[in-house]
Amino acid sequence: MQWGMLLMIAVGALLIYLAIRHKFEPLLLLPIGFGAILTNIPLAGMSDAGGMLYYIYEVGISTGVFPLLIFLGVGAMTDFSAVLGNPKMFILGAAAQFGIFATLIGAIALNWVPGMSFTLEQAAAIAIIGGADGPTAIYLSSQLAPELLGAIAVAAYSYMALVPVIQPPIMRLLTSKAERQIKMEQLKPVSKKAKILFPLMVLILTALLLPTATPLVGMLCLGNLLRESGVVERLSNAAQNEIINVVTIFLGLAVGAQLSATSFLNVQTLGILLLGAVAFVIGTAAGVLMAKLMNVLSKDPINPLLGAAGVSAVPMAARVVNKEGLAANPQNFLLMHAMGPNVAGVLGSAVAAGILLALVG
Amino acid sequence: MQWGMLLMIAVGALLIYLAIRHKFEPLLLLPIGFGAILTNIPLAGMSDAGGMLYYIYEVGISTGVFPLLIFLGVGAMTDFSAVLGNPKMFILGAAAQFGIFATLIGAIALNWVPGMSFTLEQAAAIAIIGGADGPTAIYLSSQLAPELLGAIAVAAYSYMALVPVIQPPIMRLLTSKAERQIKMEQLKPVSKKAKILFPLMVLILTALLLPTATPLVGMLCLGNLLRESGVVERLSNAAQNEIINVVTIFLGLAVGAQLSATSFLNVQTLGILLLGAVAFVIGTAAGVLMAKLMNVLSKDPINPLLGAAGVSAVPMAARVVNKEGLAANPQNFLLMHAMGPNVAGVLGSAVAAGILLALVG
Amino acid sequence: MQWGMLLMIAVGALLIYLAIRHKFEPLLLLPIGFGAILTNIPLAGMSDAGGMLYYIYEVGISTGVFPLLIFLGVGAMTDFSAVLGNPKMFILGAAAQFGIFATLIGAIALNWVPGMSFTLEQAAAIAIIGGADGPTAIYLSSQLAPELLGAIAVAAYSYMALVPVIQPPIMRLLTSKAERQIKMEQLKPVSKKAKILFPLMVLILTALLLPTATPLVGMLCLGNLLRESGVVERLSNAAQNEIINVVTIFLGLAVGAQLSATSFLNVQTLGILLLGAVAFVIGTAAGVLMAKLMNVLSKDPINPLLGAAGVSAVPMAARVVNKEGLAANPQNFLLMHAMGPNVAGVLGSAVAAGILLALVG
Amino acid sequence: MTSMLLDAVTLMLIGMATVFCFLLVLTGCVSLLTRMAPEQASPAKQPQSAGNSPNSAHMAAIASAVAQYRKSRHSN
Amino acid sequence: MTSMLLDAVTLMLIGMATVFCFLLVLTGCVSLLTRMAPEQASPAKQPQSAGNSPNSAHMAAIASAVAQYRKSRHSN
Amino acid sequence: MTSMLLDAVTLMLIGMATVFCFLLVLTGCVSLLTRMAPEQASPAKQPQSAGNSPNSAHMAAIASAVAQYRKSRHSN
Ligand code: NA
Ligand code: NA
Ligand code: NA
Repeated sequence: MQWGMLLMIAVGALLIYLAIRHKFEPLLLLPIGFGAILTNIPLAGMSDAGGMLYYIYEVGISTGVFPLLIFLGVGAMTDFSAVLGNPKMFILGAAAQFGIFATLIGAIALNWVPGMSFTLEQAAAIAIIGGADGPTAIYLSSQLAPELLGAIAVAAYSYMALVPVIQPPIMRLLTSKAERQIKMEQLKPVSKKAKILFPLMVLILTALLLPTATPLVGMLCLGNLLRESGVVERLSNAAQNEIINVVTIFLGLAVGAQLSATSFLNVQTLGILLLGAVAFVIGTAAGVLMAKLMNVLSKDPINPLLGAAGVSAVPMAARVVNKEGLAANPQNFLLMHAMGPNVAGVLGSAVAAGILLALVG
Repeated sequence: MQWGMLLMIAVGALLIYLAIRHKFEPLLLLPIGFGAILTNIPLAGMSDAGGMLYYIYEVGISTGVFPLLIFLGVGAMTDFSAVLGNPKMFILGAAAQFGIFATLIGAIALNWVPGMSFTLEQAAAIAIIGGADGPTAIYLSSQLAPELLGAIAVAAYSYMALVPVIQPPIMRLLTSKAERQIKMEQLKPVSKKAKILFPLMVLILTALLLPTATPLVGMLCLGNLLRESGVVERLSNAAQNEIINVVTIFLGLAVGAQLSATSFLNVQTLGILLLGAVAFVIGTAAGVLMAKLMNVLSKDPINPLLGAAGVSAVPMAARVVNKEGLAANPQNFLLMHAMGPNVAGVLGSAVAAGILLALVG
Repeated sequence: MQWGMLLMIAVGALLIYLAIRHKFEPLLLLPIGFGAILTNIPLAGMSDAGGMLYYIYEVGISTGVFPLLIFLGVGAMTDFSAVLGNPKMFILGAAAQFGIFATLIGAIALNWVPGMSFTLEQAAAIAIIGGADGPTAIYLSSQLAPELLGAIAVAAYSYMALVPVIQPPIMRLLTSKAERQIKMEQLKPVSKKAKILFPLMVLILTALLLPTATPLVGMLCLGNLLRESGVVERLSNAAQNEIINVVTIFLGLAVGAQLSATSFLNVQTLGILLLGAVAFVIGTAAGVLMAKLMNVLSKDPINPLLGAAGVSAVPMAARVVNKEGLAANPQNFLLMHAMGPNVAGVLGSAVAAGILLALVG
Repeated sequence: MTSMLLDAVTLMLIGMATVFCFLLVLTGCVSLLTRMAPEQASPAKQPQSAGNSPNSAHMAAIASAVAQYRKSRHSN
Repeated sequence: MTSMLLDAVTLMLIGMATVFCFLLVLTGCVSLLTRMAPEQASPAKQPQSAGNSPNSAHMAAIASAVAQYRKSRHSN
Repeated sequence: MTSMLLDAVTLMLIGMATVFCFLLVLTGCVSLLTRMAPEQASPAKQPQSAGNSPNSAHMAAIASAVAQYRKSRHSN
């Protein structure tokens, strides 16, 4: 037991090291790592009933409120112009979600491995790592498999930080240099009215097609409406700053507090880490292949690299796409175009989470 | 049922439209409208036990904490110099509260209409719309008639936004052009010491005369003391920004979540909307008539238009007064003078709420 | 009863007067004084079950969360360079804690006085006043003796404000002019890496040596790590501004709400005020004497005035040291050197609180 | 029904009486207060009014810092 | 075990179908939306993009206010 | 009563011992730490300290404003 705790403190320290030294998603991994250390200090009891981390978890995570507030802030920080100016990009954001559902099958298949055992709920919570979106992953696992929350959050944020390592080989493997050199047409400008109506349209579609995705999608849309409406700047700023910053500290601590030795040091965690990597790889590949297909079918040329941005991991994946585009042709700036599938991927994985909640939850 | 929900979603969308397009109190009506949409999405369950809107309502509205925090922020944002420099303006802030109590009688009288039925608690909660002060209305109806909270809040904020439409005809009807041209004397400058002692004096008076108004008045006074003391700028800024902005988002959502079909789509709501308009009209008229009376009795001339600012609706009513004054005489700037009855009206309706809590609650 | 309430309202007004007029720790004493007034208004019921102050107390004080969040902010605002550049200063921060433990004996000894009666828990909570650190005192008394919380907090903050009055006579009594003129060597510069590793090192030491101090020390270290890591400026700013400002308002109000007539107007409060003064005096003397001893033993000269800064009371005590140093020699700037024992004293009293929690709680 | 209406009328009478009483007493107290703590010389007023709107004070401080800094730079 | 795998495969099929369906409908709606609310003349765009970064908008507003104020003062 | 006093004295002894022990160990560890991670070249230091303490930057701006203001006032 003591050894387990010591090991978990080392894991926490490792996360902090990666956050500070290698800038691995520091906003989340630093508080998560610190929470992991705090929760594993024997006799300190910070995660026991009456301890501070216990209260934070009960108030913010088991109710699902903290990830939803992060989504509110993300909505207020997200500019959907890139995808509104080229709506076909939504399809790339859809394709990359294949990483989620393929991983779901993988998690169930892992049950054949002796010692591994995942329920359908757990498999769904693990699979959402493929959505490459932290708050979605935390929200879904708090609802479906809270016992895996710590490992899933750590895997999700770690792989998001590793996107510049994971994605490029797959992108190069699946594309020719000629394809990577394809230049995109200028994005269409988007009117203010369209930007205001967009979050409301998404909300209505969600209500009609997938009501269980309403909490996540709804908060995202509210944040975006606060931003784009132009009449509530105070509230938009509060969502982008005060709310998201404060909640991030508490969310990170409370997620870290789930990294107890008993819940993390087991073979399931290995499975989660493995499946998370698989999810990112498959999602990336699915996005790229879909972009290739669209390039064939569409009359406007589409650079297949853009598909990789569909996994979300905003804005890292878009930057990776840009970098690979520049490597193929120093004049080929893809950043703004890649923001399209990138933000579409956020919506895509929120939709996928809604489906999993509806069918598995 | 489904039709009711659809209609309520349309109501929510209308509120958002009014907020964005016509700038109808957007800080509140946008979140309220969004909350109304969220709560009426079938199967989303955001207002059911365990849903996010449910938690926000329980934590912030049914405890009364959110409106009190808004009052803290309002206090920190309010400069009482205008009324301290001309204390007679308090009397106008008192007179305009007649709108509240006349509406209370009106609500009870509406019980004669077949299908309408208001208890005394409900009548009091509706009447407070005449106070033209959002947080006061929300606080009082959360304590006296939570089942009417949504409709009352919507009516209160809508009519506050409509002040430039509602008030001018009444003001012109009750005053002659000569009266509207009356110029006010320069306001007396107010010392820093007086500004600091004022909130404490109000608090002591409240404690002596009307202890049930302590929560509302106390938070207003605390906010104002933070502001005027000059030694806790950090806290004053927190009250004016972080606290009020964050609470406004949550308050709006939770109030919107009360706009369910069953509680809004009934004949009572029609009654509330009717009574709210009546309350604003009577409050305005009472303020103007009192100002006329004071003009006769007092040796310093008083422009009767100022009475209309006594309903509060800060700062809209003061601007309306200014505009009407300028219409009568392009050199007659009444804005600073109108801020006096305007902020006095905030105190006046908080006092009225205390009375209703004491006698009806 | 009524008279007691009136007297407590006068106490609240006195605290507000001291805060505004004499700048006695206004950030805390102003809200505490206001809370004291609010809670003693008869029939207002703001501290009764269902009242706002009741909710704030239950959520933030009895859980211990608010003082811990203040510590998070304090950590994010504290620059430990001064003590890292001259680690011997930690010893002064240790010596000054003698004020705490001597006062503990004093509190028990006071039981001989007829009418005085303190349990060991109460004595420990009173003694921590000698730590000269507000959140530590509030945290410990919320855990050990919540019935004394109001008086202890008032005493702690009042004496912290009185540090420029209490400390100089003791400092001059125990040092010669020659000693006060001693100049300190330039502080060693501290690397960024050392600043980042320091909070983690403190946390590990706490985990090994004194786990019950983990909550307080842990939050301080987290705040400091957010600050020094340089990768999460958003979170560091949130801890230093939004979180600490908002929590300070609520903490002050809830502490003030504990100042009811029955719990404050008794002979115990007199004992607490007396013991608090004793604690500050003994702590100051112990610090100065330890600095004199170190000056004898160490090869580098140490100005004994620095010992007085070991009680913490950041940054007041360090300023007092600087002033006394300048009085002895107008070229002797001790401020930066005094920040060393000053911040060491914060750690020292958090450690002392951990010991008291472990042995008495 | 009629009794409720009577209640409502009573409420109105007590309510308006209390509101007026409260604000009239406040009027008197404020008059007293402003007479006992009158505004002094004008130079004291400037910093105070700035102090009331802290953000503008902030902006002003920074603006003046920038201005002074530039001035000092040019003069060197 | 095999039944769970079947469940998972079914989930995948339904899931991907729904995701695609949702985002395809959205693609159509957005196309319609941008066609019905097209971006107008360019001058309208400037203030809007400023509105997105509220702080800079703030600064700009203050700066322009100061500028206007000075102008009006000098012209009088 | 006497037994409580004994408890209190014991608490004092254990307490001061622990506090000193803790902070002495910390002193040693920090000495080790600063020796193992010494401060390097000076140019690296400037931007870091500024970036880390945003308020102090603020304060510095204000302080300098005040200082400049006073200077300018005295010189006039
Ligand atoms: Na995604
Ligand atoms: Na009013
Ligand atoms: Na201390």
